[in-house]
Amino acid sequence: MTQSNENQSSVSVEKLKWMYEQMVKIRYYEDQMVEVYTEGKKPVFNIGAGTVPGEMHLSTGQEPAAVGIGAHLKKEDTVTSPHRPHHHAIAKGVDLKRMTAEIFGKETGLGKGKGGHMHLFDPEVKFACSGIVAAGIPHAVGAAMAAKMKGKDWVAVAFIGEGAANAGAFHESLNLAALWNLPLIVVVEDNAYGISVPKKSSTSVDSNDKRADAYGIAGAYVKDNDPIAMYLAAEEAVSRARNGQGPTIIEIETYRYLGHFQGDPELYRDKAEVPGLRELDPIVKLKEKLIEKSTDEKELDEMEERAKQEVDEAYQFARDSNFPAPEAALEDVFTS
Amino acid sequence: MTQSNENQSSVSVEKLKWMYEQMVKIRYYEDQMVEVYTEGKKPVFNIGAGTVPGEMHLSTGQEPAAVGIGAHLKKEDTVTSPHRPHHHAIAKGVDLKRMTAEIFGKETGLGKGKGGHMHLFDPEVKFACSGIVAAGIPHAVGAAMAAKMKGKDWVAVAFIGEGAANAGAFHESLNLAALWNLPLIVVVEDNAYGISVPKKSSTSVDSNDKRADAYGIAGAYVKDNDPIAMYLAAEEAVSRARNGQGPTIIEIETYRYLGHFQGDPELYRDKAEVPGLRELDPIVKLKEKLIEKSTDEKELDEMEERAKQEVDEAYQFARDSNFPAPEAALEDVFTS
Amino acid sequence: METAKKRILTGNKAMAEAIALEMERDSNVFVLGEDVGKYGGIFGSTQGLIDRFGAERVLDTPISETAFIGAAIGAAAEGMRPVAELMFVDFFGVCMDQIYNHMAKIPYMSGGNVKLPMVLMTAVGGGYNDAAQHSQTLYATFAHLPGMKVVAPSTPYDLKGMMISAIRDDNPVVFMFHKSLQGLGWMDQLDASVEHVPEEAYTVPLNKAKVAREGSDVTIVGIQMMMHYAMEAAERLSKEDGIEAEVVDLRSLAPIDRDTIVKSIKKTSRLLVVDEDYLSYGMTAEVAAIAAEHALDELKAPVRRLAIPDVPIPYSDPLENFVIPGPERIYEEVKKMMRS
Amino acid sequence: METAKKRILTGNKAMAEAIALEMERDSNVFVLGEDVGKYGGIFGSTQGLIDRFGAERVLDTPISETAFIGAAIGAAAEGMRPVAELMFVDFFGVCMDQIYNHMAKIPYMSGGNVKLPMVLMTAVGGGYNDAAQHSQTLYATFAHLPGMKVVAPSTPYDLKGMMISAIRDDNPVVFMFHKSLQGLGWMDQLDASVEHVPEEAYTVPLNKAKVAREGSDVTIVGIQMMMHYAMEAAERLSKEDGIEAEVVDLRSLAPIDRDTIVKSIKKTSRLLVVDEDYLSYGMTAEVAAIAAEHALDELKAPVRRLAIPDVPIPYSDPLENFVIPGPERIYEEVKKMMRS
Ligand SMILES: Cc1ncc(C[n+]2csc(CCOP(=O)(O)OP(=O)(O)O)c2C)c(N)n1
Ligand SMILES: Cc1ncc(C[n+]2csc(CCOP(=O)(O)OP(=O)(O)O)c2C)c(N)n1
Ligand SMILES: [Mg+2]
Ligand SMILES: [Mg+2]
Repeated sequence: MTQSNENQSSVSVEKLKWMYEQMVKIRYYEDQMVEVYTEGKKPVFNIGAGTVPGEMHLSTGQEPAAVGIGAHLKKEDTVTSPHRPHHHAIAKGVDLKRMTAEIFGKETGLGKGKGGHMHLFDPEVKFACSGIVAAGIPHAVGAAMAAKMKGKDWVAVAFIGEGAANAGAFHESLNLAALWNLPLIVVVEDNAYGISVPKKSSTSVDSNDKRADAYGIAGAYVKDNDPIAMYLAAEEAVSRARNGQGPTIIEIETYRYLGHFQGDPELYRDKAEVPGLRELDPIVKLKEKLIEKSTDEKELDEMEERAKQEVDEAYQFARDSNFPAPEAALEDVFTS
Repeated sequence: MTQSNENQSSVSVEKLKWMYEQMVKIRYYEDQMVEVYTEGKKPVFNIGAGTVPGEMHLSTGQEPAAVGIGAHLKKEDTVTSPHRPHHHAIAKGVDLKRMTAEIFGKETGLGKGKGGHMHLFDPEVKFACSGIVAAGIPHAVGAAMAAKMKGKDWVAVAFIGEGAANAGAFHESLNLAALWNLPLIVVVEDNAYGISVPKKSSTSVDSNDKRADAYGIAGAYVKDNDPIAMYLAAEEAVSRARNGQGPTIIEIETYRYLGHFQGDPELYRDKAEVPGLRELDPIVKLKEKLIEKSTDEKELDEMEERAKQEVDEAYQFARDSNFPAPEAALEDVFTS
Repeated sequence: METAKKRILTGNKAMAEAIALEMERDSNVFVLGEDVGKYGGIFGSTQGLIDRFGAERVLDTPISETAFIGAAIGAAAEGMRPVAELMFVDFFGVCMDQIYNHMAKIPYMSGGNVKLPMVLMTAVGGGYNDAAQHSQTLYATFAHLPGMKVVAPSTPYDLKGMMISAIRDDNPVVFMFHKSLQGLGWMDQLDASVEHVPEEAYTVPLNKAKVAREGSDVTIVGIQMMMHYAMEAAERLSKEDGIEAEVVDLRSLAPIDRDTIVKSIKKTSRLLVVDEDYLSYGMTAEVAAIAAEHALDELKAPVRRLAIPDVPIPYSDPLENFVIPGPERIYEEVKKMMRS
Repeated sequence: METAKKRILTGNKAMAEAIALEMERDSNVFVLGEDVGKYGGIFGSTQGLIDRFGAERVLDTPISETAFIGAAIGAAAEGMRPVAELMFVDFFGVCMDQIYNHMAKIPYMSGGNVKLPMVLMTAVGGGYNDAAQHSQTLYATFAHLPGMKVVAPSTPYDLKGMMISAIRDDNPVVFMFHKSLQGLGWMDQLDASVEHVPEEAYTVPLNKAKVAREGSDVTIVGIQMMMHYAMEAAERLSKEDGIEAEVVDLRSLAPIDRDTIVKSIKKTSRLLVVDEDYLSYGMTAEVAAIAAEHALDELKAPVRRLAIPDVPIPYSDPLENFVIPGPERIYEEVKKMMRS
């Protein structure tokens, strides 16, 4: 089912503001990362060089999925995320300093520099991500199981890309979660591509919410990268999950402004595509909506400032931190 | 969609006879196997002892699925089958002597004794099976791809149990086949159990034809273990595939008269269940139908005799054949 | 020892007893896998558990190894202590990503901040004509990949003690049990598969090999069935040839107990490694390499290795017997070695 | 040799050229995998192929490795000759069942009646901070399991010649190419990743190691990056210390070329094995075991092994550098060895 515009006005301004601030923070975080990532990679791009080496998958443009659902989650709820995790992490309240330090490979990082950008784990807010497509879904199933076994109303959200919905793990996990009636929500971010492969070349149905019937569960579709529609779809899904009514698949149409990873030549898509998408920017739209709802522009400015400052501090923290000692590589394989 | 009784009369008597003879052959083959399998396993059952050691999964009661579709297949069509393969093999026209010799571990076997009952390969009629649940589906996808690439109207049929429909390979294969519009048919034999686990404890939907929508393909459901309904569903599916109209999922409600494997204590099901199922026997019913259609009973007797004789000869061939030389174990890893 | 005090248990009952004790002790422990409920595990590893602990703690799963092993990971991250069963180790390929990229790596990638206290138990081994997809041990496949403890106990006593250790361990443990050592009524009845097992909970370390037989002339390193076959061969060598073989039961594949291996080689100066896994890049290679690194000067004869000769496991009896080492072959190898 | 005749190709172009030549030669050859079409393979292995051969023969797949590798198996059984790409070897766990229980075993289980002429190509290696799930080589994981030829060429010349051999081979071949040796514009630019490659089709055998540098004092066995690092170390040893190392480029992991290894050890009496895979149960173990079996008496010093020290590959630069052996460490190991 597609969220109609009628319900949109039911969302409180407080929630809209929260989403706005998070979106700004995510956007600014990723914008900074674009810059930082190129440090040390000029004049010749070299993936293994610079301040932040390795692959870098940014979520610029995909903020609505993360904040629309994040607005309904508490600390005890679990989020698993794939290779493109920053927006989910930020919306879940992951420690931004330690997250950034991890991406910088510093010893103060979430994983003491062992994990990196695709492997951010913050057990404090129950966030995890992974570089293997679709692999986080079963982990969310397990978190949902644990919640049920412990008699808690906690939910688990697995974020995946539309490409991941064709992996076996998707099917197995949803069948299991449906069967055991678990508080699981799978959010499919349809950003139109899996690396270079367009959705129509990877997916035999229009949208993955249509696959919900294959498990006898609920499905919802959010179009136009709309954070408010996402908020509403998530609201239903989360309350369904908390109330023991089982899993939901939500697919959201979203936009990938950047390449699959930084350095992607993007020869597979039209040069005009991204500028077109950027004109539909969800942050701009939400700001307009907030102003429409007579939010003080100054307040918005303050929110933006606060968000940016938090991000700036996180980057500074990362820069200021030390690299781990080389021999630390031998630690943490096993706990004792 | 479920096959209605109206179309049933459209099936030619010749086809009904073919199916009847095959079903008799399969039933008799499996009945003999029950006996042979216990040879050397008395007084104490020992899985590794006797004429035919190792696991043994028999298809007694599940004949309709195999013959209903087999009636539409030609030599060039591919069939992949799982750990319970005899009925599919027989209906596909696998060399019965060499198949039996393989099960006996003899050098005249299809695989020179290397494969065994779960690993029967007859490239002459394009039959293969496997002991890994759901793993044959992708192979059928590949055969279907090859047919398409070669410009042939050949189809590929993957038989699986209802338990296998919850494996990732099911989902990945159907999405791929749908996407590439391949001549694939997946037949789900719902015999109510995956080993000891009843369908309702493994599957989040009533029947797997309902999962067809998740791939935008056709689905059909055959109830009551009815070979004629299966024939009709298969007819549609095969013609769809041959005409470039893509894959189909057919689920058939079928009956497993025996344990999951021979030696299964079957403590997980009611003792009365199997006798009840046996009263609905599809072979008996088809015989009645043929007599109804004024088939000469003598002709039916002859068919039965012929089928049994073929089976007896196959077993005799297997018995008379030699075991491979031990050192032959080192051959056939690579072809040169 | 008084016979009256003996509790003769089969391997599978020793395992199930260990799990039951831990389920009683810690409500976070639960079991999931295919046919672990009413069926009690195809190889009896969970026998009786559902009756005692109910379907909420002993969960039959769909045939979805990626989902349920992945779910065990997710639950372990939340502080549960799942014991997941992969019915046959041969099926690892449908779920190895969860096992290896996640179960084994998350603790490390998180810098130790996420613990995964879970056991992945799985049946290994051939010898009963179950053919290429149901007869492997894959010892080295698991032991090669860091981040998991990988154990393979050879006796009911160790099955119980190491299962208890595995469940209590805060790290992921792959627990391989050998089908033939479960003492099941429908397989070969081996003496080695039954023995006295104490009633109470006890632990056996997950990182120590055991000298199963002392000897002075040659060291034979093996695990599970090959260790038992080595014992048989050793008895015959002693009786018929006056050769005293020292038999090392590796028990733990990862971490491997280098010290015990090296100590034994230094004592005997000869090494034969026997394995029910494939030869190349297998356990025999690792143990031989340890010898070449740490006991080279003590070796009086070239190291010998006996294992599945790099072929899939064939179905037919004469073929399978040819590829899986047995006591005879071990005996012969030692005799050849003593000559050189 | 005239410079004018040189065709300097990067590793990836050499590979893509090999595939193109075979696609031209045999209409049964086709390519499938993720991003092998317009993108040309994430590591350039299929660059330009879609433009020449079209989307019917160069197929972008969904992220469904089990389905498309399984489909390649099914198509190969029908006489097609698929070249399937598993983007990173690290993803093996989502599809290892198809690779190992089917691709590798069907020919054997069918008694040789089904042939599977297919290539599974996959990118291996770390060193560019791609962390634990994208940096492995997993050489031994594949080489341990029988039924597949497993090769890992180290030079553009071999990449082309071995790819042609692999496609023409009637057996399943796992073709591992090292990311750093593809000569890609966006990675480290290594001299080793570009060289003269003849235009025409030629083959390089899939079962022969190559002595990349002759020497008399010590044998260093390596493959791909470790072979190149060994060459660097060898030059330095020669210049600074007058030590002449013989460097063996293994090239083929399975079957392994025992003869070349043993011959070299017999010549030098010292062995160092270097590997970008995990230490235990790895290639270093297999090569060391071969030495202990076949050249024990010739060894003047304990065998040494250098490999990833049984930890997942960490992300951060100092950590990754610490665990992946480099020329320095190889140099030092040899120096230590020469002292003993
Ligand atoms: C099992 C597996 N296969 C392939 C990859 C390589 N890979 C990484 S991201 C990606 C595309 C993912 O597409 P999608 O799920 O749509 O997420 P997006 O990148 O668009 O956010 C691929 C193929 C992987 N990491 N894991
Ligand atoms: C990947 C995998 N998991 C588990 C098994 C063990 N196993 C063999 S048959 C079977 C049950 C299959 O059930 P179903 O698909 O319904 O087929 P049926 O036996 O009823 O014909 C199981 C779990 C296997 N062979 N492969
Ligand atoms: Mg996408
Ligand atoms: Mg079934």
